[in-house]
Amino acid sequence: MENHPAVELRDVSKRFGAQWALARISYSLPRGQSLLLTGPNGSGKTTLLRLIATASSPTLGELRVLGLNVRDQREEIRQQVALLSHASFIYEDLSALQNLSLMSRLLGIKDSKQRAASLLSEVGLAPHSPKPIRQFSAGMRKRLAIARLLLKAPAVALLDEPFAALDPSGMGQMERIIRQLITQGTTVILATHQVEHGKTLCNLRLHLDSGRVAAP
Amino acid sequence: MNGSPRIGLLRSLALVLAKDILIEWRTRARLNALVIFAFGTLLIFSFALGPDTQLLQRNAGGYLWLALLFASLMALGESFRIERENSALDGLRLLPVDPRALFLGKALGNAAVLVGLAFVLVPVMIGLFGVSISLSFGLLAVTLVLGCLAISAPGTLYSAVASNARARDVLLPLLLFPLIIPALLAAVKATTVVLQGDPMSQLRSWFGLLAGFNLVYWGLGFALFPLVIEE
Amino acid sequence: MTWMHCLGALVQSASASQAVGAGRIVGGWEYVWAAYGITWAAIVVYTTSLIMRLRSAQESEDPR
Amino acid sequence: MANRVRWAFLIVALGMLVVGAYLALAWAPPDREMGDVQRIMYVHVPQLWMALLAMTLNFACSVIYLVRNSWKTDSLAEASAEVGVVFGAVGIALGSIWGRPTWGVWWAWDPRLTTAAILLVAYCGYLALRRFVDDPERRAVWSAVTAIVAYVDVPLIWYSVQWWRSLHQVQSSPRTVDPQMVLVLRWQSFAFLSLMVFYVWTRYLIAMATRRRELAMPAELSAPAPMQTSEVAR
Repeated sequence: MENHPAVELRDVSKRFGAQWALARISYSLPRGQSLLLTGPNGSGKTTLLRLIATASSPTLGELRVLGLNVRDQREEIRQQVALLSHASFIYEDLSALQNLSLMSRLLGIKDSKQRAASLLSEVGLAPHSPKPIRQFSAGMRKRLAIARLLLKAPAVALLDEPFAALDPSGMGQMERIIRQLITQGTTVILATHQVEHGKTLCNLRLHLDSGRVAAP
Repeated sequence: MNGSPRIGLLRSLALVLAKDILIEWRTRARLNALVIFAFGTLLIFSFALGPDTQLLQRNAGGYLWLALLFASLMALGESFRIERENSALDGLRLLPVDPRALFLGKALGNAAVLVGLAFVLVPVMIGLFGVSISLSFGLLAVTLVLGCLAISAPGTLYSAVASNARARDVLLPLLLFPLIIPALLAAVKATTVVLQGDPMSQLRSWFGLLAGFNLVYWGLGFALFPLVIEE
Repeated sequence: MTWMHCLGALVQSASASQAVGAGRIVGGWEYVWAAYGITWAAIVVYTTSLIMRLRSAQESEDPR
Repeated sequence: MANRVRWAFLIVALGMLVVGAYLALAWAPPDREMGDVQRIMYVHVPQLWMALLAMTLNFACSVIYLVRNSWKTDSLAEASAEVGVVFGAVGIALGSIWGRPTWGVWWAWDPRLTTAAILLVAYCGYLALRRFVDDPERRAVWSAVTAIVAYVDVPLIWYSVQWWRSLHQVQSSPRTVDPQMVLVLRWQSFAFLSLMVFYVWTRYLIAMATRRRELAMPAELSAPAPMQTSEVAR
């Protein structure tokens, strides 16, 4: 199993109604690599990340993550893949700490509360941990979302616009976290509009335009 | 890669349920509004049907369940609005949490809210309509619990469907009302029998119908909910 | 209306005297005509609507 | 060829219904208790049967869709639900017309008619759901789930309404002991069955045309023609 590529796409297409968000994408990403995913708005970056995270399934084509098929091995993939998306996946009415400890309990992590608290201080949210999310700013939500991703310690980390809404110190922190993930051997796919910034982090690049692989 | 150990269905069910109850507790104002809404519905029945105390007394069970049914629409809609905000339910699904545990947790959470509401409404009903319990309070409690469970299982399944569709506020009652009729009928009849005595010993068959309804729809929800929430 | 009643009564008495034939409910043909009228109207309306919908669905496809 | 068979069903149905009207209105004897009013039965009962048959077809298609996704079963489910609603609505209206001279009221909460009316509302909800979901894949799954959940309710509704009415039960249908009556009823049933085949078939073609429009493939993608998409391509 260790020999399988992290992500393998063969003619993957995704349709929303009459619109084709992705059209016959073929690509293979080896393990431990970091991929920069670029392209204009609506080019299919988010759709591609959601497919790899098994949040939705491809209309056509074959998609394997860590050698597992997204059609019938979703649960196994989900245990090893984490997605940082536009939607933060957090409950507005719970506090940051409650959100994180719920996730860590559901993941079956021992000492769930300590783990959640230490992650919160790692992303600089420790002083805000008892506050309900409703009072959080967009940047604070993004920090909580990355803490949620780190909690899972995934083999493949999918980051959709991780730098959006962050202040300069938050950007620096996010960059540190991404570098740390890469040096730990995590496969990272980073979708961003800040191409120059992304190039300094990732060693591979894939450019999408209207749902197809294109030259940047 | 340190693959996260999976936790069992029952444990994830308990965690999802505990999460829902915690959210309900932290947003008590919403819960209070629900109670006041149901209370207002009971009051409106008294005004709409005039001060004919005998009529009100005879139909008290029906009014109680209609108030609960209307309140359940709001509770169900609210319960999935919370999950839709920030796509939190998607987050749990991708964690991964067993979708069947998600169904059982959410449905039990909704049932708990309804049972709580029912127990608050009973004294109001007794006071407002001048009824008394002629069989035991225990039997009334069984009726309330069975009836609320019967609303919540199909309600949770349909709410998950309707919450993603257009016109979701119209769609949920349109789907739920015809479906719920057997359970509503049985719950109303059982409540009336408990309040007014059971000369023909019908209670057993109405309980049987409620139990059967619950069995069918908790089973169907358990089996079909994963299909509903996966994309 | 009144003569219908008379007729009904007449038929009833006639049948009563013969002790066979028409039963308790006498007449009511207006309900029968209404029922058959609704049935045929529904068939005509729904058939036409289906044919027109199919035609417009196929027309909107063909230019492609 | 298939198209000609489809039209043949309509022509056979209409021909049988014309003959059936003569049989029902003139040839068959009046009922011993209900007199001529009983003649409504020959259009009322077969249409309710067809409604139930259409809903059963809808249930079967929904189950098959969930087991093995296919646009054909989804379209057939859509077609049969609409046809079931049409037959059901007419059947219930006729039942109400029949009830007026028989019971003296338009609506007597007869268990069969009540069950049919509840089902009619349920399937209207099903059709509304189909209308309110734009994504064809999700619409297919959700409506299949809804159809299964609604159909399983049929026996529960039936028993609950019967128990509910058990205190003053009314006889809802005449005894059709006369062989002439049985023959006419059977004739009419086959006439409406033929009509239903035409309805469902035509409605199915409309549904498939709609699916094709919703799922239009860009030209360069249609080459590999994988299963799901090739099915709707003509």
